[in-house]
Amino acid sequence: MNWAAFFSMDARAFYMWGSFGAFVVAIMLEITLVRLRGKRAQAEIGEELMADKAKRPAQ
Amino acid sequence: MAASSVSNSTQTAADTLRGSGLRLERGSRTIIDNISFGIASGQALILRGANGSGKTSLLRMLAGLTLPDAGVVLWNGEPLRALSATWRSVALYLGHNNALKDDFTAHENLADALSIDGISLEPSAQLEALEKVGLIDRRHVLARRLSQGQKRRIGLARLWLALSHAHHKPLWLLDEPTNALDSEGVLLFTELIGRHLGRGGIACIATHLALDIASRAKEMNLDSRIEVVR
Amino acid sequence: MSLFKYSSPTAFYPLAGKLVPWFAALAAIFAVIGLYLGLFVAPEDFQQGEVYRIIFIHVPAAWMAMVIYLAMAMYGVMALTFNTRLSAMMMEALAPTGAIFTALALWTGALWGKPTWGTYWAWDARMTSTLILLFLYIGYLALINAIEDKKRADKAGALLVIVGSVNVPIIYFSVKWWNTLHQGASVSVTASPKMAAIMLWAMLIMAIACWTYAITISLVRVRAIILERERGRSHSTRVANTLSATNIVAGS
Amino acid sequence: MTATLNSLTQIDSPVFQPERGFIVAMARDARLAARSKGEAIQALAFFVVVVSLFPLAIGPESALLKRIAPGVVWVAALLSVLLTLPRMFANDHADGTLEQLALSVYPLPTIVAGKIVAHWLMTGLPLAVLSPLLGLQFGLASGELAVLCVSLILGTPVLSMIGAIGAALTLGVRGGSILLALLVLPLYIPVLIFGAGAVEQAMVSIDFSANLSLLGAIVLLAGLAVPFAVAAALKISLD
Repeated sequence: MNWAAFFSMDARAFYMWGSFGAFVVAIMLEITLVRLRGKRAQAEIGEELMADKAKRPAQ
Repeated sequence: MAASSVSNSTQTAADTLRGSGLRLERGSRTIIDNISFGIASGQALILRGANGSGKTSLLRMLAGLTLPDAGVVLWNGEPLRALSATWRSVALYLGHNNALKDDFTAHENLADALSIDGISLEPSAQLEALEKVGLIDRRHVLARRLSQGQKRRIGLARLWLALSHAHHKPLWLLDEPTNALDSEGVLLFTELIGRHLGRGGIACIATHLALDIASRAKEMNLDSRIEVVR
Repeated sequence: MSLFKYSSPTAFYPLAGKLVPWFAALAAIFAVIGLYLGLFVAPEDFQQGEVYRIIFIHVPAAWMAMVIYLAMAMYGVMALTFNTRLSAMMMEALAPTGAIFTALALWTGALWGKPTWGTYWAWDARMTSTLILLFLYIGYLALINAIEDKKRADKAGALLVIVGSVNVPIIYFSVKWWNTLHQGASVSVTASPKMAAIMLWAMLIMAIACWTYAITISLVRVRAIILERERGRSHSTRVANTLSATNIVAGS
Repeated sequence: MTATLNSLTQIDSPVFQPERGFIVAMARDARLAARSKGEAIQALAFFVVVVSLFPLAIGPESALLKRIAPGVVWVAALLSVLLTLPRMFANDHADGTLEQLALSVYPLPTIVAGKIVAHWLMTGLPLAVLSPLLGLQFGLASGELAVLCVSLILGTPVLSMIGAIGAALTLGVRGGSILLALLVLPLYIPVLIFGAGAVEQAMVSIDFSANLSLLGAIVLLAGLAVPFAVAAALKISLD
């Protein structure tokens, strides 16, 4: 398996890996952003739960 | 004017307006939290409460403009949602703002409001209504140049005509109807609401004034209700 | 009917959590198989040589752009008719992924066009419709972010997407009409190369990979949206209460 | 005095004449527009100015101007209509009359249809009627000017209808007018393509009737569906 030939994609490496690269970058970016959004939402809800518990210790 | 003998409206079976478990949320704030009430023909529900306590939201909900998040509004046992077509011929809603076009004169605004409600009346009746509320000599003045009290009186003229019209709307939903009215205006309003209830109508009024129709009025303070729940 | 109980956000939240790893695994497996088939097994195209392999991500992305928009329209109909909050949240969860797939379809289409037809942008009917579809996505995202009241934003967005989805076929037809008017029917710019069976398989598997990926991401995003909608709610209606039962604070 | 009260004319219940809502709303908006003529004239002035900018920008040689004429006039018409869309509901929303319209005994779709037609009469139709005059600047022949006018007469109602959906959805939203453009312009594309395309085909003397009939079809379809969509959008915005 001649990796050099594979990556050159008969000299159109830029277009090939430009597309696949953009795809991978977009997917990775979206995954990280969504996870961050989830973490932030959980953190904020967690704080409010704590605040609620603190206000009414004896339930 | 002595209580006129105008009682040409056939006394329909007692209408009832009931709200059960009404709830409204705006974003994360709960505006109306589990409110229930019931009023029948000839009765008025006076909504008290500080600003932002949900008076306007409750009235808009009864008018069918705002959808409750929970609970249901019943007119003679029928849920409001199913009634939406006929509901608009049952309820007359006067909002916090005066619903007047600044580019129309007082008379034109009255005629416009009536035409929207599908009521076609002789101009003479409209003039009579304007005279009754003391706007007859200012009827050609653009609404833009009328004072707040005068604008409010156009609303009273609508109520006056609604009373005398054959298709009398049984339910009045009034949001601060007397604000910016002078004492004479308040007297006029009290007379109109008295006649409306006398004819078996129902009214739901958000106001901070003590209206002397206490005999037929139930009060609900929206503030206390909210405190109670929390 | 047990399924119906999952239409409430609080019941759906833990279910979505359980489904995410499964769909993520499926997406990864299909992606690996699809890429392997596409890049290593599929033969060279006699005309376009190697660069045609961009088709294995360009076509699935274009399909997903359309499928996600139609799925949003379907959720929109449910949001407006059944007034269920969850379907509106699913719409909001799907929209960014749909927009990204549309942008990727345009990007990969341009990069495929340059070596093959000499221009990055050839105003081809399909590509132009995809561009307009991107405008529709951007319109939806702009609308729901401009309206503060979430309830109104949901319903307004649902109505916009329903109106948009009715217009998509009309837009496609008018663009195709316009394209043939100006370029003549002879040049069908993106005539995809003759498809060997293996190529079709590779593209199909990549499409499934994109589809399962989209489900995974929108389930994760909808969970975040459910939590965001719970913030600040008065204690008695705190949905998080039930969520805290699934030790939300522990970040499960 | 009570005598006059009882002699009030008796009208049958409005519910049986839902279509009167169309007339009531249209007459109302027409009278309002007559009171503030400025708005309609502004849109017309904007249309004239924008169209006249292009020869200044591109140069006077008539061959090129003639080629781009349909596109320029049509895009200018699109943008002029776009400018007047927010006003369709915003004024009534601000002074509270929109709620009264929504609570009128007449069904909301008929009232909305009346408002859309009134809006078209105030903006779309004048643009279409004026367009042949502007086409002269671009050296269009009389036949082509006629097609331009007809295509705009057929197309501008759809601009008002789709625009009404956008205006209703963005009612009272901060920065609503730009958002409105973002929502509405993509949906205008088919009308733009068929409208401008008809004039271009007329210029190269190809049969343009197909484009015009497609425009006509869109007007009819939109005419049936759009009032209900706008009514739904208004109910959402007034919630």
